[in-house]
Amino acid sequence: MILNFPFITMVLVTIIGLCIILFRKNLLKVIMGISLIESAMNLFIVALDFKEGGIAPIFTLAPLEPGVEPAAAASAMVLPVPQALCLTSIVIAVATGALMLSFAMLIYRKYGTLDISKISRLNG
Amino acid sequence: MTFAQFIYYNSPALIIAIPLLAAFLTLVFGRISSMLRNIWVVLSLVATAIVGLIIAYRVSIEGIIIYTFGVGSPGMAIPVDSGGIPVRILFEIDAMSSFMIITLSIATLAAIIYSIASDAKSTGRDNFYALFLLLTLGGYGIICTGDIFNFFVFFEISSLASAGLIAYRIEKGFAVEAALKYAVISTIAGIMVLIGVAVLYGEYDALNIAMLAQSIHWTFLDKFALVLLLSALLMKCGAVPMHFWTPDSYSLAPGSITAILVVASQVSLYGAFRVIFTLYGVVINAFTFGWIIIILGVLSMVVGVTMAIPQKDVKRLMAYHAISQTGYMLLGVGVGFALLGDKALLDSIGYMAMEGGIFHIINHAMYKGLLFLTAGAIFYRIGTRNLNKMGGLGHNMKYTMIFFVIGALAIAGIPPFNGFASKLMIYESVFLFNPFLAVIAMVVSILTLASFVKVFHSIFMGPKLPEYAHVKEAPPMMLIGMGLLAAGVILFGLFPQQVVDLIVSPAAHALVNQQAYISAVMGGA
Amino acid sequence: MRMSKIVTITADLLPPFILAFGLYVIAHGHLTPGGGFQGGAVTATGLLLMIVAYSYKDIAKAIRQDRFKLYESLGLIIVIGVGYIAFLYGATFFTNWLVNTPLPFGTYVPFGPNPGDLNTGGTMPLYNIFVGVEVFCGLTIVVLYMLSGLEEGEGSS
Amino acid sequence: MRTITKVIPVIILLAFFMAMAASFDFGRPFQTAMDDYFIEHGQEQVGTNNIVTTIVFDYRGFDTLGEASVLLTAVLGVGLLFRRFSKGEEDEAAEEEDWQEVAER
Repeated sequence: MILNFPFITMVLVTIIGLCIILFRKNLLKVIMGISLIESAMNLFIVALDFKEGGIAPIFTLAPLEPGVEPAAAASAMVLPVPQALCLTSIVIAVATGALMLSFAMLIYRKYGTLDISKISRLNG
Repeated sequence: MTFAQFIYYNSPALIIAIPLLAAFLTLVFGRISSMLRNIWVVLSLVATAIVGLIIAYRVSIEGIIIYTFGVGSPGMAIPVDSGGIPVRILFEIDAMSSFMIITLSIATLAAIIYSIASDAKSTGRDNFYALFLLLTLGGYGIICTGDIFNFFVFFEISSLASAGLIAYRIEKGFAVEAALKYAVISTIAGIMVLIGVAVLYGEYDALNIAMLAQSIHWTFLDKFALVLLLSALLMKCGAVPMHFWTPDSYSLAPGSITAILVVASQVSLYGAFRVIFTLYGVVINAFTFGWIIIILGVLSMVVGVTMAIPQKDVKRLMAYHAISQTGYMLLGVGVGFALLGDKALLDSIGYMAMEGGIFHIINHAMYKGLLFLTAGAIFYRIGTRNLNKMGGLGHNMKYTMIFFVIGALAIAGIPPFNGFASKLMIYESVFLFNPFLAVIAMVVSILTLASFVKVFHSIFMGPKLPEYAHVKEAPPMMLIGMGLLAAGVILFGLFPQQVVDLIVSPAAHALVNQQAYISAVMGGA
Repeated sequence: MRMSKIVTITADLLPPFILAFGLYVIAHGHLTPGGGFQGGAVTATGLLLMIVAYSYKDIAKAIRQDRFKLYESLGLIIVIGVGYIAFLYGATFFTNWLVNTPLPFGTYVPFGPNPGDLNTGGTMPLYNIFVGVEVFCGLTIVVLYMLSGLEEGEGSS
Repeated sequence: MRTITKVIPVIILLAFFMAMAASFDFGRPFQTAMDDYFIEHGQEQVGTNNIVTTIVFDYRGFDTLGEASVLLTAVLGVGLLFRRFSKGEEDEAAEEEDWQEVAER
């Protein structure tokens, strides 16, 4: 059970982020909750690709014996694809975060408050 | 090879490459002159629509098209030495995707022509048109892609672009609040899609939809990924459980953007169908799952109409009707999915129901887009969306009135218009499946007619109000945009059978035929 | 609202090193860990350190915001242009048309660990550099917009 | 009472996520066929040493093109929000009355 500790931390951070979104009233805290879940997501994706005792999939001065043949190198190295996916997911987290924070700035200027219950004048 | 052959064989790539390059160049041209930029945006969207039609033509001839990015020849999905694993990103366009491409192209063309006139006086139009192009790009990407992570990236592009566009009129602050709600919802939906994709990758080390569809076998992790993917996509398409963002963002976005938002949520509905039919397909217990979608559809129908009756804001009323019309599509395709199990019932009722649901997507995109454009034209002229303050506009806004009548009759399902054709197919097939559902569908359609008669009366009928005496007709470009959609509504209404045979029934059969989708990539495995 | 003396002094000294490191990460994207996005972000931090240290009014005069916007769209146009050139070679969109060719960045790399030769990687270094330019300009523009929103906010509300 | 109705779904979700986390095995990925292909062929086919960047920009380069346009979308969206308004637009917005405020008062 202890072995997949990263996945458990990912679950806990996601649930904490979800609780922030559901229970907090201040808008900035909700946006922080969302970015917390996004970083938990990045942890989850990268944790998917770890191999016991694996090295980074970079061949520049990689600690492999020079004559190594492909299959052995592949088994020594961790999986590269999740790291590429994680890069994309980080940039998306930055983009959504920037957009939502500027929405929050504008709402604070127009409504004077960041409290979610006061903001929702668009009812009916 | 000649230029035409080049366009023909690389059309799947061009349908993404042209709007993307156009979006980047719009920013550069915008610094030179706004006229040049407007022409450039309209030209690039017309070119994209033409490439879309080429793709639709190719699919009707060749069946499923595979286009792999980054290799010598487009068809080479699986590299020779990789032991049967599609390694690169590829586009897989079957009849259902080409159907959605046609829907998106029609709505985009009408909206861009409309928005050239409707946003003439507002500032920041470089960013506006670049975001418009990126939104259509996201739609095309979701429709054509054959790779789930690529699906997630285009999903994010379209949700970010539409969040930015909803907040276009920020003076009063309401649009920014609606955009914030939309952004929060779509970010959470994006995270759920990402978790689903990551779980599927963790399990099968494959990101290609066809490869995953082949190797998925109903373990706990697959159920977990299905629940997340499906709830995220249904959240984005305005179905009942998470529909509260739809009225806000549809009513406060500019007219042309609302028409595109309607299609963007149909595209995420397409994404949900792709996940159910192609990614999971036979693995799911079709009957119970079909019933879940049917219940969602019926709930969307009923809640949408009942919430629409008391509305005072024109666009908000139409937004609730959009939710109820989405319920029709879910009902139609849900019945089709519920009958996936037994062959006999599927051929008699299932295909008819699915064709009704799918045909309703394009009909809804056209007449709902038309209604939102007319509401935008009214807002453009008299500055308010409040039904109580309007009246007697029929006297001076004649064409807008005609277009509104066409749209209202189409949404209510009156014979000569396209709404009737698809609703009739849904009534017939759902009645054979379960009469009670068909009765609800008919009642909802009658309520829709009632509420639109009320709206028509309060906007256009009545005496000529003094404060609107000076109101002129909407500018010609807006009328052209509305005319394009109205022509589509009438055309599809007069020849429903030809349209169904040409694009709708191949789409329904392609959606059900998961094996063809897999063997197109994996090579008849 | 300029920051304290200590911050402004460090903001004067640090950026050259941050920019150098950022450009290194961009340029060696295909050999060492890093690449277009990470390098662009590091370089943007170098510039943003100066922006945050000094108040927006001083910076607004020094940095032309629309110039950054132009560079960002130019960077992206070149990225997609490199993708389009693959069509000229008769290949599909976004193919690596420079790899294993006598052209620059085209030398062949045999399998196995090696010290790393900058002249490899086909279209990879081109993408790295121009995506780095785009991320650098993009992040700077976002922060400049938010700072201008802050100034305007204090003024009007 | 209202918070209870919110806490229950969170607990159910927590149970689901825990079950998901338990079914993964950290350090031993289930299948590695696609990644082994990248590691073995990355150097000959693309000529780079850093396999992760190879995937980001060559094998899955189309994702990164989408990625750059996501960043551009965010920049354009923020630019749209903090744009300078022309005089005409502000007066037009001011006199465009909105029934929400009327309803609220």
